[in-house]
Amino acid sequence: MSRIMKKKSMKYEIIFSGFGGQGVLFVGNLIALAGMYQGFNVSFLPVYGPEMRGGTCHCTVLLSDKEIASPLVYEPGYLVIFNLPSFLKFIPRLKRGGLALVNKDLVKVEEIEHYETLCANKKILWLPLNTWAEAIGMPLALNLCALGALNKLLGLFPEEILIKALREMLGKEKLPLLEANLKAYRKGFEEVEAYESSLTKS
Amino acid sequence: MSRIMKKKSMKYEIIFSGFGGQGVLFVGNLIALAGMYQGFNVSFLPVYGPEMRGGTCHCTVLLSDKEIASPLVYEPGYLVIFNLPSFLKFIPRLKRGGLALVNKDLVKVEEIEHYETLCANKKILWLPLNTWAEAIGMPLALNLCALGALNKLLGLFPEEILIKALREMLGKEKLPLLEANLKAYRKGFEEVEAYESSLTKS
Amino acid sequence: MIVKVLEERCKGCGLCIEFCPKKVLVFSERRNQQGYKIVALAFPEKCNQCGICYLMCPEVVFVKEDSFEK
Amino acid sequence: MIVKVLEERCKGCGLCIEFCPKKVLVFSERRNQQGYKIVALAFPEKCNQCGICYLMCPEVVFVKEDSFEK
Amino acid sequence: MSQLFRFPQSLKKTLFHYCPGCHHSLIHRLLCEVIDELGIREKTVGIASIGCSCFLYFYIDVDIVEAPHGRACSAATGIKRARPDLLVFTYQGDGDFAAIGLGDSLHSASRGEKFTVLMINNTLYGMTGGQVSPTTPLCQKTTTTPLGRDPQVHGYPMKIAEMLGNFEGVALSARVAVNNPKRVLSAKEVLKKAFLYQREAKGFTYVEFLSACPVNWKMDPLSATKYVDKLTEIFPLGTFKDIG
Amino acid sequence: MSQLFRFPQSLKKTLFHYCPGCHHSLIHRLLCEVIDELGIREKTVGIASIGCSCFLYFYIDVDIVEAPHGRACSAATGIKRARPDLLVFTYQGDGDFAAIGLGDSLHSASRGEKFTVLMINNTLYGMTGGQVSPTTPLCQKTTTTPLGRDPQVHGYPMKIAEMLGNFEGVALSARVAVNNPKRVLSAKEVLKKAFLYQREAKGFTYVEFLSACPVNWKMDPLSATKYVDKLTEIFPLGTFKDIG
Amino acid sequence: MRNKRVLVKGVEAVALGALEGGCECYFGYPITPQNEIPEIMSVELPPRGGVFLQAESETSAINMVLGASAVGTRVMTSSSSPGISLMSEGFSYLIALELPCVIVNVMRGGPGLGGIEASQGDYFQAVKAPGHGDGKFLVFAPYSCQEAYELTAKAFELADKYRNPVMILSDAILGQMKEPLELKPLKIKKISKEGWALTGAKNRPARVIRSLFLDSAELAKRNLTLLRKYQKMEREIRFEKMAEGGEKVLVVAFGSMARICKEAVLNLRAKGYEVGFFRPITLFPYPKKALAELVSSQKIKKIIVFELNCGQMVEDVALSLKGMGKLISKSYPPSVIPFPEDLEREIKKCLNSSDFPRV
Amino acid sequence: MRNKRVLVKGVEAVALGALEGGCECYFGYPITPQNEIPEIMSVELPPRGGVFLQAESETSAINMVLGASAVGTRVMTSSSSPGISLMSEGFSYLIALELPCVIVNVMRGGPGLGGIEASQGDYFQAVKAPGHGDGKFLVFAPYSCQEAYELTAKAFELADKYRNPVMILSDAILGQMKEPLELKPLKIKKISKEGWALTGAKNRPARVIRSLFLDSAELAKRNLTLLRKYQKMEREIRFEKMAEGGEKVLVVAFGSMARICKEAVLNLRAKGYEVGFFRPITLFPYPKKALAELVSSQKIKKIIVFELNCGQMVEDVALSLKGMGKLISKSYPPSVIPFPEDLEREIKKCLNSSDFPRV
Ligand SMILES: Cc1ncc(C[n+]2csc(CCOP(=O)(O)OP(=O)(O)O)c2C)c(N)n1
Ligand SMILES: Cc1ncc(C[n+]2csc(CCOP(=O)(O)OP(=O)(O)O)c2C)c(N)n1
Ligand code: SF4
Ligand code: SF4
Ligand code: SF4
Ligand code: SF4
Ligand code: SF4
Ligand code: SF4
Ligand SMILES: [Mg+2]
Ligand SMILES: [Mg+2]
Repeated sequence: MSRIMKKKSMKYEIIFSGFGGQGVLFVGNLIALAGMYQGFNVSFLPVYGPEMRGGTCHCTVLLSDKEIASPLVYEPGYLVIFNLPSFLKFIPRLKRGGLALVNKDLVKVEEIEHYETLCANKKILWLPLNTWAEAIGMPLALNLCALGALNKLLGLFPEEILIKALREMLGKEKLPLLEANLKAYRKGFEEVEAYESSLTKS
Repeated sequence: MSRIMKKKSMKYEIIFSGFGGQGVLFVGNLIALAGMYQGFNVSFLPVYGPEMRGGTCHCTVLLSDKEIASPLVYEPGYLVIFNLPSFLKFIPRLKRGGLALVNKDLVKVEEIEHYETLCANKKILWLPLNTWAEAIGMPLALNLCALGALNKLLGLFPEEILIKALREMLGKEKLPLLEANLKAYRKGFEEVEAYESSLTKS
Repeated sequence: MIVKVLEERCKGCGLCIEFCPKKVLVFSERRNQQGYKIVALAFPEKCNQCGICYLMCPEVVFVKEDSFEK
Repeated sequence: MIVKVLEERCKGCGLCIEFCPKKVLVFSERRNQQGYKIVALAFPEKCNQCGICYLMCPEVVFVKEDSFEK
Repeated sequence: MSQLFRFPQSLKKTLFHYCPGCHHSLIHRLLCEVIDELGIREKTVGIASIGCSCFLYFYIDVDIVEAPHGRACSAATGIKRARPDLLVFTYQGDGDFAAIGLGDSLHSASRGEKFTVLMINNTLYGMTGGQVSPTTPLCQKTTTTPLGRDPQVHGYPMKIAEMLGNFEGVALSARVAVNNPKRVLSAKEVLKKAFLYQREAKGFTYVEFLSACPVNWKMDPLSATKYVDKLTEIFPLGTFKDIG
Repeated sequence: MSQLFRFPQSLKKTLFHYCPGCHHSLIHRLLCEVIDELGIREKTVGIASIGCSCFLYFYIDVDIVEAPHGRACSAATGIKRARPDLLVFTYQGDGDFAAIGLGDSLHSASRGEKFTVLMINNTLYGMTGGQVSPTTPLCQKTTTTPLGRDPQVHGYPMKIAEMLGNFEGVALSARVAVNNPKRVLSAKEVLKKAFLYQREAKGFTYVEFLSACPVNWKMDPLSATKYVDKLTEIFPLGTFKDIG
Repeated sequence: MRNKRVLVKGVEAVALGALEGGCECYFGYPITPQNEIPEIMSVELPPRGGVFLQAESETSAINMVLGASAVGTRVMTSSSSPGISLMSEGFSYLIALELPCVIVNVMRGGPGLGGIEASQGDYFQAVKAPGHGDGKFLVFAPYSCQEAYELTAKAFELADKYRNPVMILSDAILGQMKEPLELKPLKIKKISKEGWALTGAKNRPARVIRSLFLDSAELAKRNLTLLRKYQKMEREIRFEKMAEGGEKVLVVAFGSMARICKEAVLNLRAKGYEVGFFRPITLFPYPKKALAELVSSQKIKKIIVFELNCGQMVEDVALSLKGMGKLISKSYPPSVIPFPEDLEREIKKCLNSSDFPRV
Repeated sequence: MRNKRVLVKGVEAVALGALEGGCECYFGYPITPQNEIPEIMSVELPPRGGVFLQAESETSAINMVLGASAVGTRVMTSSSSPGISLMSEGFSYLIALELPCVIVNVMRGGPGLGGIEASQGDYFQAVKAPGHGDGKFLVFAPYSCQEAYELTAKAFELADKYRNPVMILSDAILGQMKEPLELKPLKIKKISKEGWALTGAKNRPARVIRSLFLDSAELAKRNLTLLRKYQKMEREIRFEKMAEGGEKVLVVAFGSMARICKEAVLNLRAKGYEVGFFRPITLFPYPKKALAELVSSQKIKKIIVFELNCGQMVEDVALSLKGMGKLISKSYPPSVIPFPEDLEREIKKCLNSSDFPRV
């Protein structure tokens, strides 16, 4: 037993959640694919809401250097939250000390009851995802912005790997969208970079 | 245990067997119905041959003054045999000391291999059923002739009961056939009566 | 008629008798193993080989010998 | 127009706009809770109450108030 | 036209789950208008089938039972035989009625069962993601005909309304569309007639709606609605039987 | 006419189990004559269906597989798709093809599957003891229509050959009878054509035989054969589609 | 006054029982060996104002049943093995929709088309998986015409009581044999369906009968409700036993096979052998407790299960006994039916002479 | 050279496995959650000279399979619960006719239409009664994309080997989740069908493939042959176990549920709890012996069975154990799926602290 516990394993459990149209499943799939290229064991589990069309949806992505047994996890270490219902549903499930990236354009602290208790012992990073996405002229690419931010924070894989995964995901037909997606990714990445260095500076 | 064995129960196990067109199932059903009217517990189990049309068929009729469990019996006490295949199939299954009424018009002793061993300890009564039936101008009613003979031998029920059962079986549509059937029944009955009294005389 | 009558196949339906244009065929008194009355050629000399009996017989009773023995 | 626009029902399909013979309707910049752009009467005065918007709207957005409140 | 701008009484206020520009909900409204106008809400039983419209009961305010995929006509037969006094309709997709359900559907028609079928023909399986259906036009690409429907492989589109026109038990067989205001109005008249015939126990009544499925046709709502005009070239509108 | 008095090569010598005067066996013989004349015995696969003819394989000397009741056309589709070089036929009763099998049958026709159907229409379920079938004439008594077929209860007889005539995928649809010598000969010609069309991959080929069932019609063989004439008034003989 | 006694086939007894149970509608498709049921229904129902309709297939028949049940009528269908398989999607829906009906399966010997002689090869299908997705129904296995009549009638009441289909599982022996039936009037309860049946939304909100629940919590709740209902059905458990003390061997069988076994057991008992007999009449829910209690209280050492299949019910017996006693499975692959004499021999073989001296 | 790794859904892995296994024909009817299988097949098969055909129903699909199998091609179909029920007559025929094929069931939560989330509610149907009349087939329950790929490919070989259908039983979790799949070439044997397939009676007597046997002795013989074949299939039994000694509690689960359980078990073991794990990979034949041996050899005291249904596989576990150990059934009625954390809690609850001190 002691042997097993000594070696700190590297395992990222991430839930992405938002509206149907916010690219939740795309970004989850993308990070899993990039994770695989990076050499992780990965799993990606999409869950569609009860509505056939529209509605909320979420997905669970696991990246680990060990075999992954369950693709489901109740208490993820990371959350990427795109809208309010997702915030309310998943923040309670975030691990103690876990980190949530939250879309501050659609989730307003004022609208959340018992915010303090809800988020006690949890790190919340508020990101204006819609604003970023609109700033680069890609209002739908907030998912990639979030991914940029997340990868800056976790350092999961280098950009080449992401590009490889993105290419694969877009396929021939949608390849022209590569640059735009990349731009969004970089936007998120750089914003967090700037934020972090601002922290270091201050 | 001894109590049970003391009271001799009345139980008749009869198998009728012949070609499809020989009225095997009709006569089996009829005797079961008459038996019921007479107050017996009865069961009637038809078995159609593997052929859909034509072919041989047989049925098992049980009449008993006790509850009948199995409607199937391997070793019947009585057989009514209308043709050769039936003879070969069922004689081996006849109980030791059991009685078989055999249609001598279609079953010829010469055609039977090992006749002696086959019929050892079994009573065979040879009846010219086709001849009797033709004699009364009802070539198809050999089944009723056989029933008359059988009832004369076993004394299962009086003629009124048979008439009641026959009426029921024929239904409204075929009621006109009642007299003819009865005639055949009586023919069999009387032939055996005559035969028995001839025995007594000699 | 030069054909064989495969008596064991006959089921006594009477279609051949009905359709034979020359009224060659009748039921005999004999029965086959299946128990059916067998058809017979009452007037073979009248037969014109038209083949109608073959055409109408549901049991393929009327055949050239060599075709059955194949 | 004397009818109520049940904005929450609108899915922004644009059929009403297309078929309105008087070109009364346009998309507004507002979005409803479902996230769809809501239709608005840009020129209510031009409306002739023909009912075509009601007929073509798959979401029953255009209705008389009393009929919905029933 | 009294119905204009009236939210039908027998339509529930729930928001529809259908995609933007889908004709299913428009047809729901027509059905409710007809039920209201005939005043039959309280003696009507509907059968919801399996397809995009499986949640029919969330919208139409009459007694409704769900039937397994393709079996709506048999369930309706059971209902109508048991309770001939009720007015009974089925609401079925082209896949439900004409693929898995073809046997049930045609036998009901042939027996002249006295209920009304609303068949929503969007030429593919909406609910399961756009696979080929018996009514998919030749050459149309679907998720299971990636190169387009080839008659040598997937057969020919079935013309159900025409086929039913030849059945003795059928009292009314018609194909309508709802892709312009005039057609909406006449579709409603045909549907009303179907219920009237049912009330008079005239026979099987069948109304086929050509219906837009923007999502699986991969079109915007407007183009999809326009495209229905194109479909009428393959599936002509009209009444193929009307025993009057 | 070379076939006259020739016991067909592809007919086994086993005695038929059919009732006296049943047309099933006559049609078996015709089928074998056609197989012999076309010389296709060695590349033919037959599908036996469930009905009085379920023992087809005891008589016809070609490779045969049994299909569940009503599914012969689907099984044939599987065979023909997998091995288009084989000649494939189904042999089905009216109950098998048109009652439980209607969906399978019509979809195969609509897809234009390239096999041949022999449909033996004796207007009822022979094997199970004479129940009503989709092709039972009005007023005919059967074991489940004790008062005769009433169209208000049991619906109208289906005219399958006519119906198939309207299907695009169908190359040949015809109804024949074998109740007199001329008809026997022309039935054979039609059946031969069906196999020829199949060989040329022209489409679905369907030959419906009006067939006597003396036992369940409660007639002697001769009357039953004559009664087929009467049936032709309801089910006219002829070719309803022939793409030539 | 004495009730009328008639000599009928098992399948006729089923039809008569259905009429006694208040059956109003029948939908079915012919299949041997149960064609007498539709044939009788086609004669008897219309004059009583009921409905008889021969469907074009088993799939349509079961869905006609679904429709008629949804509007509150007492309805039944009957078929045999292949037809029952075709109905299994429908069964699952009926269970999910909580719609009562009576289903008769007069089994034939499978798999495939098989043969038309007696078989018990559909035991598992009936009790473990009548359809997909965890659905269950009450299954009765009558073993005499009288029981077939009474259980079929009762089945209509219980179907309504539980709002669930009930199956009568029979076979060709019971189906085709004739024996006397006392046509006694049974007190079958009418159960009001006003609370749920679809009759037009008059003076009440419209009703919905559905099985689609895309919300997983809702579906799970529903499945729990159904599960509890199946558990409640344990109240209906019926069985017959013959073991008053001292038996060391217990014969277990159901349906026709139980008749043949009973004959053998009675014969052996008459000869002094200590052989008991247990016959489950409900196959689902299975009389597990009763069987276990019997075996443990009587200290029975060997349990022999006879079936006309490749070994199915023996699993429920094993699950009941949980290791108690020595379990022996005697299965007769369809359709060779053993005679009572054969069974006597088999039972005797199992009697280890030292354990079971002949008295 | 390293094999290609791709990130795929379970259902895609099944389709890729089928292609690797030599699948030549696919017939099926759409149903969620497995539509990716026909969609992939419609793209992949025709260019390889194979056949893809969307049938008009599940009943026709399974009978197209029957036809294609009879002429000797490797053929498959896929569906989900209600569609599988509709195929059950066809399954019974395929078994009776001894025709090989591969059937995929990506279960949804029933009964009826139910929901599209993960469920294991069709366990009984798959292993006890895929159709009427005693028929059985090999059932594999993969729990990862890799296993789905490999078992599906292998299924084609085993189907041909036993001339019997083989089922891949999966669910929406495995079906819809993506994980890396190593596309390794598998050595799937081609098995000659020249001895029985229908290819035209050239230079040999005509062949008949049939299931109707009206002679009861003939039918019984045939059923015995089939029974022996099922027994032979025990050679194919596969399972995974994790219990090297000292475990006092054994967790048993299959398919997706086994993944969730494994996570819980690994976590508990890491924390020092003595918990073992057993996962049947073949559900029929069930690894009864292996399970019993494990329990008896390790002196395991408690066995917990986790399932996403109302309690089905627990019966096979009970039948394996015959009373050994304390059996605990933890069933989750579809479709609320527990998290590994929930299971950890459940397992701990079962650990009686005195028996199982935390080390
Ligand atoms: C027995 C069965 N097979 C398949 C399905 C899956 N299924 C659900 S809806 C559907 C087809 C829907 O198409 P259609 O009837 O045309 O309705 P639409 O969604 O296009 O309105 C299918 C195949 C099912 N639910 N049940
Ligand atoms: C699924 C199923 N349902 C019912 C049956 C019983 N059955 C056997 S043949 C048959 C109908 C036969 O009628 P038809 O197809 O017209 O053939 P015929 O006997 O008249 O030649 C039926 C209902 C069956 N074998 N399988
Ligand atoms: S060949 Fe013609 S004439 Fe001669 S017996 Fe036959 S039918 Fe009569
Ligand atoms: S047609 Fe054939 S079967 Fe009929 S009587 Fe003539 S020879 Fe015999
Ligand atoms: S009523 Fe007519 S004119 Fe007015 S908005 Fe609607 S469509 Fe336009
Ligand atoms: S037609 Fe209806 S849903 Fe569409 S844009 Fe207009 S109001 Fe909105
Ligand atoms: S998928 Fe098509 S049919 Fe279904 S709701 Fe969307 S648009 Fe309508
Ligand atoms: S029952 Fe009818 S169809 Fe069947 S063999 Fe007899 S006559 Fe022919
Ligand atoms: Mg559709
Ligand atoms: Mg017929």
